Amino acid sequence: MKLESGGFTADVQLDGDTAVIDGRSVAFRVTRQNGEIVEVEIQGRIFPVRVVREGRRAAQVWCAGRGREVREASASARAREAGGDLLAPMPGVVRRVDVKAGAPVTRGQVLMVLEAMKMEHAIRAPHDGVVSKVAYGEGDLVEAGAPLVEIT
Amino acid sequence: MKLESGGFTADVQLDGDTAVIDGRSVAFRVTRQNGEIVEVEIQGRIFPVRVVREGRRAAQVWCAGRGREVREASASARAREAGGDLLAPMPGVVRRVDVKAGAPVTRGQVLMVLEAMKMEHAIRAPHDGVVSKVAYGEGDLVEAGAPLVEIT
Amino acid sequence: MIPSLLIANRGEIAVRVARTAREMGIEPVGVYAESDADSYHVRQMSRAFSLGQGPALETYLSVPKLIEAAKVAGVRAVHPGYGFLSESAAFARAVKELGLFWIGPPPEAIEEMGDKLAARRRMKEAGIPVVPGSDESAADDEALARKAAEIGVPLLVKASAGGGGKGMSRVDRLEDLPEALAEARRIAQVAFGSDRVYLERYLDKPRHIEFQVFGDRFGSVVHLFERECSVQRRHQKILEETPSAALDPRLREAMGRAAAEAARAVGYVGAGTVEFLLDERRNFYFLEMNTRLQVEHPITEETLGLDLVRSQIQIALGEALPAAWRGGKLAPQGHAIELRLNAEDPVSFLPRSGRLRLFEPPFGPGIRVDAGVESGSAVSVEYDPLLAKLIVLAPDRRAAIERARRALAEWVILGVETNLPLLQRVLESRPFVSGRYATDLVEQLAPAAAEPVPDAVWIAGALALSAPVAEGEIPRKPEPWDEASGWRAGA
Amino acid sequence: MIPSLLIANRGEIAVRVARTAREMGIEPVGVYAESDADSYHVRQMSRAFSLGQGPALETYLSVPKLIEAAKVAGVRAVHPGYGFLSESAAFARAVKELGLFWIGPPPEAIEEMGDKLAARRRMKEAGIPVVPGSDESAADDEALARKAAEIGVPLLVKASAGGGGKGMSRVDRLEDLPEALAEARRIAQVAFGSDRVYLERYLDKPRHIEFQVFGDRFGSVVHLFERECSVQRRHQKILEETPSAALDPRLREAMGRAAAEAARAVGYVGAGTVEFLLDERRNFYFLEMNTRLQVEHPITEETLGLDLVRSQIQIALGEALPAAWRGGKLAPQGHAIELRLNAEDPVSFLPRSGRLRLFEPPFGPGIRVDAGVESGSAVSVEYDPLLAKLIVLAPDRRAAIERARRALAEWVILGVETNLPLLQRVLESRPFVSGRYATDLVEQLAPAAAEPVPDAVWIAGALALSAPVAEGEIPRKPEPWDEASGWRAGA
Repeated sequence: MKLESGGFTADVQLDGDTAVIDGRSVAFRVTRQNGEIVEVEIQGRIFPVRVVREGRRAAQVWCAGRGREVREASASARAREAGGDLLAPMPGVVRRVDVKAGAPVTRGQVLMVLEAMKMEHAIRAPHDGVVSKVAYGEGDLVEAGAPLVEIT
Repeated sequence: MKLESGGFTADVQLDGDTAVIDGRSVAFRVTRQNGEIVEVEIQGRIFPVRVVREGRRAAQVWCAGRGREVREASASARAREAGGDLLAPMPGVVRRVDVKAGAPVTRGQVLMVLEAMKMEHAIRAPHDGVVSKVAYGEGDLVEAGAPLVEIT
Repeated sequence: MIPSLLIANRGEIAVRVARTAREMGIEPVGVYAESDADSYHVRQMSRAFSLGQGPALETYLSVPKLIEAAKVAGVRAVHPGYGFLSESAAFARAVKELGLFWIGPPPEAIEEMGDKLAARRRMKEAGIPVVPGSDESAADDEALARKAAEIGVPLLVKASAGGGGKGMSRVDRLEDLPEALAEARRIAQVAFGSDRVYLERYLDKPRHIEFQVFGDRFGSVVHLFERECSVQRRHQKILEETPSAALDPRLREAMGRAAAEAARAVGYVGAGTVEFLLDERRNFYFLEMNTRLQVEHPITEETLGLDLVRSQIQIALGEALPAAWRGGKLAPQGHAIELRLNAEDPVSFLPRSGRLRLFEPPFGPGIRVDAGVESGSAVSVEYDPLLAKLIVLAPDRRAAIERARRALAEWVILGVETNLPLLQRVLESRPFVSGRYATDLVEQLAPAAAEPVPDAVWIAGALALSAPVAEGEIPRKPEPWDEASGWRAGA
Repeated sequence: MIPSLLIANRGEIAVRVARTAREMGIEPVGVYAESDADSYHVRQMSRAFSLGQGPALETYLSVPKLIEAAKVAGVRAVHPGYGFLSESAAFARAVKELGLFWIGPPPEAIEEMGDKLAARRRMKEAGIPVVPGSDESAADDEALARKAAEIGVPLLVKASAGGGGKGMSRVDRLEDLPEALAEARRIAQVAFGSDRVYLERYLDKPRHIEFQVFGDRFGSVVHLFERECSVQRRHQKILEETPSAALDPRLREAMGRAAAEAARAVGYVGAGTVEFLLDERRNFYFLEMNTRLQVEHPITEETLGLDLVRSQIQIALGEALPAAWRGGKLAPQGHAIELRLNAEDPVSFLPRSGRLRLFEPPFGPGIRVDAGVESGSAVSVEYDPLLAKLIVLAPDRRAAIERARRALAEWVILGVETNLPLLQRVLESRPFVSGRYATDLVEQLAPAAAEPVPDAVWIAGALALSAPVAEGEIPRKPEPWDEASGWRAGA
């Protein structure tokens, strides 16, 4: 199974009691309490954790003051991940669209402006390229994480 | 269904949206949040509550700084309730048994001494009567709530 | 004492005011927008009234609806919290006209300080230094452009009716002024109902230091020492501390005196805050006065051992300032820091929404948490992103920083992204630890250090879910996963 | 600073010490009996070592096992908490012989004060008043009986090696003495390993007032003001407050001086507590000295803005007392109350066990919670019933009481019965509110007032479970149960 979270993706297999991650065996112990995972021990270091399930294919994991979602990587998820800055960073309304499909763009150029709660946020090109798709028009409502523009 | 808790027992029936308690209709609203009961409103007064299930026939209910177990009254439970002071008040070891079946006892007389964690607790007769049963002997382990002595 | 109090707000401040009300034997009565009906603050009230459907403008910002709620509830007083209508003279007047106690300053003082341009003039007249900038004579874009040339860049465009950094923007080149003015006017119109703006010289790396003030009906005005508010992101505070490392006793006294003077100049009654900028040469300038309780009021409460909401209510009901305050007997004890936990991306500061799956705040010595949410709460982008405030108190600044770090590390939050990692980075940063920092601290922060948690921890946590333990079964022992070699996933 | 510290304890105090250790950058290392492997305190440590199976005597009270854990863990210091081995000179010596820092007083001071009979003699010699009673010359039952006749009844039998009320009993008739002696000796032998007992005159309605003291290696000893500990059930404290309403500045100074003198007499270093009884004519008597951190130390921390565990560690490592302490500059601010939440029947005081289904402590201004449990924790009768301590701080005594009431009302505890209703009754009682109360307060409490919650609430809460909402479905509206008539079930 391929897992992904924030900065990394890893191939993970459970082989009996051993976890093989990206082809390497990993030594860790998991301590449960009342059926809930409360500690992970790796190389003798103990990390208190909290875990809650998020749907069927993901979990939210807390450790040392931060939370992360760890999910099964699907092809579509990986594709969206690659889109990077072009996902809607927040739910909001499209205030302005500055580019059309086929337009060449340079890194940093404003492609679209989103507004939510009186805050505006410019969607900028993460790299040079050509716009292959503009998914929303002015006045459209978008959900957080929705792909807005595709650049190839 | 007969419910009991602490000081009271009540006959409760759900008739559609109306609860009939001891033959009287009761006006209350229940507010839920994330599927959990969080408020009960009675006669315009709002009581914040928390409820957790305790097995299949009981619930623990918190309100205004105290918790109570509310359970379906069964015949045996009612019988135990009637036993009053003669239930073990804590898990422990029987240190001493002072009476035998058939012995007449007077209110306040010590029947048995329990010990737990260096604390001793005398089990006393709640009323005058005759001992009909002594359920444990010296050195026996008892659970909290176990009937120790019966007096008729 | 009054029997009940309407709290015309939501979130952590509504809960905080309700707590003090309960302690005083006053029934806290709440309000809520329908989309907020399930919110934590609603359940902290004895009763709560719906303000109907709609955005804030039609609910928490609707004077008629709140007045109606106050009437129906039969309360004797209204506390506005901060934000929303807390600095609305119209709301204050409507409450007073209903014969209720308004837990806030006189409407006239709100108006005088609410118009930032008028306030600047008033302060100048009272002999209090203000940041050089435009005055009421420069109203249209043309006049402002002339004034801008005179002030020089960089400069700030600010909403005259605004506050809290909303609608403020920096202009680095004079040719950008027209666009900045247009943008500021648009935001100001939406947020404050007025498009008047003004200009101020942009001070390089100022410190943002404010003084808590309190006045009573008998003409007494005192200050309750300072709060250092220079840790900001996008002109909004995320961490405050007291005392400020930038002040010595002499400067503290001079600024405190100016703060009390500013409040006195407008006949101030109740709790207010006078904000100053302090430049690198230790000149201070009046910035604005907030005529309400401040988000960061708890750090003052902690070092002085006070309950400012209790004092607000007492003074609104006609009591005099306590003799100890007037006698200059107050002495702050220890060091307090407040950290604002926002539902937002810790890097881009964009608001985040979702449902808090777990929300377990820290506990123990020197820890206070004022939260507006709990496990299970829904967080929307409709309102301010502030979820909760952590306030730490310790014997000295260093211990307070260490305590804050410990507390943040304990805080379990799952389900909604927060700025907690940013707060951690601030607490670890050299400028903050040294005490020598200014409002540019957050921009200057070094990028996050290498993740201290091996990726394998995250994977292990998630994996373990795929082998769930049967309900009721409680394994007492760690489960060894038998190979014992180290591993760190590539990023 | 030392890199790591073994915390030879469990429950709330282990967690509390771990928090300060973390703040100081010291790794907290824990221990646990196997039956405690799932306990909350274990997870608050960086690492934790098993002390094996068995009762406290074979685990938390086993010097060899704890010394072994300290060796294996490679710690540089040991903090004993309170209870268990905190007043064991043998343990202190073993720790020191290992070359580790002992976060406690010198073993000699522990011994001198641990033997209550010797301590009484020592205090008499130092000119500090002690409660009239038997001395070391009366050892056997016969000599004690003669002495008892001399002292008169009522009198108290106490364990010479004891403390905290364990093994103490009151004798009202001289003919009951033999049985009381036998019982006290038996309990003392089990609890303290010595059956030596002594007699003390029973003071009628005394107040129990203690002073926090601190000494350093350089011979300085100071007191950190008093704690009023008269609210007791079965000779064990359940609520403490500071300042005490019974002291005026003059009496406070006299008792504080005596407390520091008592500590000085035994060459005290570190944190200790000198307990006094105060009779109705305001005479005070040395009762005993606890040579460790006290359960109720947080109220001193709150009013003085200190971290006593941090100070303990600093002093054990060789630092001097802070100059401000020695200069008499400390001034308590506000009023603090601690309430002990015990897993016990609120009327019979018998211990309760079970699993905490919900445990959600209160939050907000002036609230500190030091807990040793969380939701899901198992509570056994094997150990002390203390689950958590609530500490409130407010500007004055009245506000502190109101704050404590508010906090108790917020506290959600389900699954294990606690003394919370008893604490509520204390806070509502007239003697407590007036400040004029003594150690008989709890016995004299009026029976609980009529239940403020209608029985229908409990039934409604439980009934609603029988119509569960489908998972994920979140009804936004109250569900009306259509008849609208009042109802109150007969009790």
